[in-house]
Amino acid sequence: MTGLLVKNAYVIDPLSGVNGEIMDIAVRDGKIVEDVRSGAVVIDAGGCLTLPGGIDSHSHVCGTKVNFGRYMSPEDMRAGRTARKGAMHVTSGYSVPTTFGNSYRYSAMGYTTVLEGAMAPLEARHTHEEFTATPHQDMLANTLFDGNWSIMEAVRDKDMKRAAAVVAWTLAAVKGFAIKLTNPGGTEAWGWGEDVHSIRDEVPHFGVTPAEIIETMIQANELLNLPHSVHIHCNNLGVPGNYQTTLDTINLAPDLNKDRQSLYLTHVQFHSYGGSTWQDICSKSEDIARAVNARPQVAIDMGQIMFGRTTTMTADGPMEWKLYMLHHNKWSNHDVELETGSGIIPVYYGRKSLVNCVMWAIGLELALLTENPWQCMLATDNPNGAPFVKYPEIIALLMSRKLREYEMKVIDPRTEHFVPLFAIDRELDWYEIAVMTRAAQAKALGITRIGKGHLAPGAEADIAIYPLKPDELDPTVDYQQVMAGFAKTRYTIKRGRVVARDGEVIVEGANSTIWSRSDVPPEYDLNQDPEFVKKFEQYYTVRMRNYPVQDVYLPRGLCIRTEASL
Amino acid sequence: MRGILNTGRTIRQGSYVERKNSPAYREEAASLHMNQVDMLDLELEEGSHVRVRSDQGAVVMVARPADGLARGEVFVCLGPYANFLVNPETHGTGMPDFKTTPVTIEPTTEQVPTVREIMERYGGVGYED
Amino acid sequence: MRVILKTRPRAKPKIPIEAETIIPQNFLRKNDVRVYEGNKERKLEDLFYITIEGPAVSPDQVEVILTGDTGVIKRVGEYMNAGRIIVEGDIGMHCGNFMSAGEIIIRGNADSWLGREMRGGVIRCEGNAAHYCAAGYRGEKRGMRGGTVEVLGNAGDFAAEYLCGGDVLIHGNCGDLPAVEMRGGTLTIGGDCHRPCGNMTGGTCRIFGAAHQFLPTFRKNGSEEMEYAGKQHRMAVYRGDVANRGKGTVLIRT
Amino acid sequence: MKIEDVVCTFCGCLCDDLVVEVENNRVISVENGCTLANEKFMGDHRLKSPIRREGNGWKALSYDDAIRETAEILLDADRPLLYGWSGTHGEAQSVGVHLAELLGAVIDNTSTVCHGPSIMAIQEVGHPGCTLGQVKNRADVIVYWGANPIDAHPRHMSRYTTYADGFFVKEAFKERKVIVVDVRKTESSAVADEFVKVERGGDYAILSALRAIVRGKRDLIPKQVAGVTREQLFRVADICINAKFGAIFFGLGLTMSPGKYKNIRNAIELTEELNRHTKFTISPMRGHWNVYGSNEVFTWITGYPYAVDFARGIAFYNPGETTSVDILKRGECDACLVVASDPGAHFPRACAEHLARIPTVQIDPHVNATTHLATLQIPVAVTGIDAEGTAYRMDGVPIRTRKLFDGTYPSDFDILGKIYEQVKEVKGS
Repeated sequence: MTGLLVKNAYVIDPLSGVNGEIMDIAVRDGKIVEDVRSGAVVIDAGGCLTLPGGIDSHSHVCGTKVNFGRYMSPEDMRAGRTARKGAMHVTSGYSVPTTFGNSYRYSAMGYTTVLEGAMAPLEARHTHEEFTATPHQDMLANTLFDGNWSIMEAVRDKDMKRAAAVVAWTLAAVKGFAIKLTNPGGTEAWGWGEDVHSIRDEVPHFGVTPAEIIETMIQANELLNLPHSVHIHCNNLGVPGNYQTTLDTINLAPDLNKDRQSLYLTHVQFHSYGGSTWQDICSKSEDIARAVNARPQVAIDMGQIMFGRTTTMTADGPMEWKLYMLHHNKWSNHDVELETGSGIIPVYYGRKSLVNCVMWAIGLELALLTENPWQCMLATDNPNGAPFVKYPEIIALLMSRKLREYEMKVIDPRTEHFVPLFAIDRELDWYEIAVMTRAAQAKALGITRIGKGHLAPGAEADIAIYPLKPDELDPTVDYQQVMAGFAKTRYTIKRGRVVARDGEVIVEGANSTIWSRSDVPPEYDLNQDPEFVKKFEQYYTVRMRNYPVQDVYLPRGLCIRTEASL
Repeated sequence: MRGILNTGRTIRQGSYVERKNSPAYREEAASLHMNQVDMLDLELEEGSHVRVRSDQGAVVMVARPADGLARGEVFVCLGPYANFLVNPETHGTGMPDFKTTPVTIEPTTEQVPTVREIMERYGGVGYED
Repeated sequence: MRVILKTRPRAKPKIPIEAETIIPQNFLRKNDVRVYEGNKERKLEDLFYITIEGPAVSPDQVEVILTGDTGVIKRVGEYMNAGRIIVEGDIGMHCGNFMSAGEIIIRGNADSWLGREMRGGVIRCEGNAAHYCAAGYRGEKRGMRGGTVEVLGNAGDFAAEYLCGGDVLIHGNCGDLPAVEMRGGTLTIGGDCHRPCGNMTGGTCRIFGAAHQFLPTFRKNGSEEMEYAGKQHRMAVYRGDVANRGKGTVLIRT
Repeated sequence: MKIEDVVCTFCGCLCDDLVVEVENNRVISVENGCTLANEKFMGDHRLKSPIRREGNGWKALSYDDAIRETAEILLDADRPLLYGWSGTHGEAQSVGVHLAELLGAVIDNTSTVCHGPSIMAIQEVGHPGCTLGQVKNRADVIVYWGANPIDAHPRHMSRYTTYADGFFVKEAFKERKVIVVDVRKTESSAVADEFVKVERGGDYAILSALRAIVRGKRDLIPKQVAGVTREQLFRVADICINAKFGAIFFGLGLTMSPGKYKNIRNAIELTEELNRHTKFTISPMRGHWNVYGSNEVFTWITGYPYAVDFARGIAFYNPGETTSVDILKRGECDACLVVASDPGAHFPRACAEHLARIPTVQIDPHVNATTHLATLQIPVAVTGIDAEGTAYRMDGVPIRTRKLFDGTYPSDFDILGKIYEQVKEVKGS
């Protein structure tokens, strides 16, 4: 392969300590190299903003519940329909686009790696099938353990090592990337139509609490030396007054890892509510941000909402039921035996809804009040807060107080009394945005080691060149250009190959699926554990031998292998 | 006699579904299950041939008594014999009225066509393997 | 301006023509109007003899007349917002979908989804309308939201499904489940129908013929006099559907 | 050779615990399977080679010729219909969808005459469901509505419901109540604790009445609704409300009866209403072993589970318009590719007649009714026997089917892939 040379790039590469240098980037065989021979294809970036490929550390794009969101929403498919064109397949959908739709739109925005936020192990094969059909991003799957019977039994028995063994077995079986806890304990309770309401509530029948599950899993995660930390969707999502649960959860996190956080809290906007009813709901972003600022061992993502219609989907079945009771639109629920649950409902976030305005403000506040951008990532919990195509608008809002003021004039005027946003002057700079959209994600996910999120020699040549000239633009004023620029790269380069130009994907994709495998000593191999095998055959409805995801589902699998400290 | 034709799966139909040209399949798919009193009325015995007619045409089947069917209700497992009679109207839903076809039933001495013969009547060319 | 579109003979006359481009505003300028015949994109003149008479400066001065074998032409008048379309014979599916203003007159029968999710304007069908007359889109919570649909003949099943606003008037009979999921607006049925107003949560449905298999989940709520077609009728009033929130009104001639 | 944990590719239960013995590229015994599974695995009635209709007879032809002719037929058409798909693996379905988008075809699967109405209902009100193990481990009330599992899904009751012991239900047969609702007595209704016999076409009214009862409007219910007494309706409602975990399974008795998807919608809304009191789920009894897979694959590629029309380049969906029965009835399509299904047997007469009028190519292992209507048939391997690939169980659980031996037939994926390549060559990239 002849090389590629990106010249005159305005590079921000936070992980390499580069902040706005005009430089050339050489690429060979899909990797960044020191230099390339003459004869390389040359791309003149012309001083445009050049960043490592974008990484979404929490998005719902592939798998059973996402596809069910599509399945149940022909009205959503009416928007965003495009015909087959060049290398691009037909696409449909706005809030839950088809897999190719997601992939092309992410690619147009310069995103090259996406983590699917919730994969039920029993249905992992489905997620992997859709990963293959999302061809322009390397994909990773958070694997759900929130209602896992074997985990809860290990927690009850205070057997942290057994919990680790269950995680190791499951991740290896389903080719998952990291531990996800969605409303831990709550999804099991939902099997009976119930929920848990604090981290100290007991899960029916199992005699454990969410706090115990969380603490055990954080420890187990580090015993397995997994790249990412435990990734948690806290209990009580969307409930007024839930910030206390979130603070309680943050307080559970020990500092166990020098390279990254020990607990990743996702879509924290949905978990930062004060008040006690929908009438007096208010922002508690300051309390949350204060806790995050004081604890380097946690990282969060925003879970920003944006006004308009979207579809909510989560493994948090009971939450979706509550939301359905408010919206009365349509409601899907899908409980997964021995493991987890899920729910889906369409929603509309309106500027006329005070509650929605408060939610909108909280997301922004979290990003603006978290001092260290490495601790707060930009995400909408796509599509729950908004479809990811809204990211450029969010970037603009974070960079421009002027744009925020403009918005604050058109939302419900009472909002000001319930949120601190109106008093926040901070405007993020290009560097901070680069951190919050790729570098922090790579670090938080633990994938810098495989060359993600940076542009140093040896890194994967995932590069986004935006039609933005930081030297000539004032993002605090020119927010329209910022939005337009982040919406469509001039070039998106994936593993050294130009995959998208000016918003159009020009080649067939060939992504990788990144998964984790922790090698455990034989005595912790559950394949050899009679009790585990027996329970499996008794209570699951698939045979244990038919459960693991075969290698054929990961045509370009990329395994991060670790040695467990058991 | 007038009746309403209901269709559905049966385990025998399912068993022979990959051998649609076999006598066993024909026996099951061309069985018209009826209320016994209706059969008496028409002077039918088990195995008697009947001509079943709907607004789509008429096909010969074999009468069989069935428990659990009220008078005027007849049942044929899903397949080419039942579908000979089903109207393709879907009411804008894509789904025909497979369960509620008005039919008339009369005794006949005519033969029950094979699946192949039905398809030939549709304009096809029979394949013999 | 008058635009007369007369169909040309086609080799495969049963293949539907997708003609959402046939709306008055598209003839204002000499646009390159294209339609689909099956999976082939065609120029309008390949499928129609086109005659244009007189000028127009705004779409409301444009009248489009369709004649010939028009029964398989779909989406005529979709998203129309001004002007008039007259169909001399039958029209295919989706005529007047999402239209917001203007007028469509159909001298013959209309196929299914006439005026689907209509926002405003007037549709008058002098023959029969097939299924889902003045109804909604799959999965969408709101069907027709405004305007008027009048059918002089009969309508098929699911007439005015998800009706939210505007007036639907079927002078003949309706099929099964008219006004199912109805939320607002008014539906008037001059003739008979089956199982009207299932799961209704709002709006008013008036039935001047027989309502067969009326559902058990409506509560009788007095009676009133009402005029229809120049005659006074005694109407039984029902509220329902109580299987749902039950805020709709059904009036059935006694 | 004995192979364990074999996946049965007959019905939507997708049982994966069969033990199959294979000798000389033939299955010689099946353990754990139902009658349907035994017939499927032991069956040995394959079409030997591709065949082509010539005048009033048939001639064998090579795979290469058959593939080329199929591509030509499809490329010549202005409104091709690609129908079937439920009897093959997901990988082949995926090629089929891409073929349809390339051709500007209509692609539809067998849901269209099965649970299509269930999908339409779900698109209106959603779907409170769960995996089958959730029912097995928890449910104390089971409702079969318009479904006859003993005939259509013979092991459904023993693996997942009536007779399946679970974690919270140790002795299922004693602890579970089973309600069957149907218009006729069936083998399944015979094992019910409560059989509700509904008048034909009365399901919608019954469901509305039950919803009203659950909402506390008992005073409004007349003495009888569609042939069911008020007392029985109250009793059924009470059983459901007092359940700890209830599960409704419904079949074609609801999807094919007058009102079609509105029946299902009403049943889903009843389920939702019951969730205000307790835990309740509802699930369609999907027929073909991988019909749900075809819905899944269609959905992630096109956004719609079935009946997708690419005529205008974009994907368009509208059951009643873009569904196979309607397209055939109206005589719209001018070529048809049938894959892994038998519309000749399972479509109304008028639709089958149109298939005989147009070039129809069938890709299927067996001689079936459609064979006689077709112009060309290409035999392929049977997924789950001599081909493998992904299937989705009726509850959405994906399972990889096994190849038990290397046969001589190409798979659906191979054949469709070659057709796709030839079409792509003509159409440009």
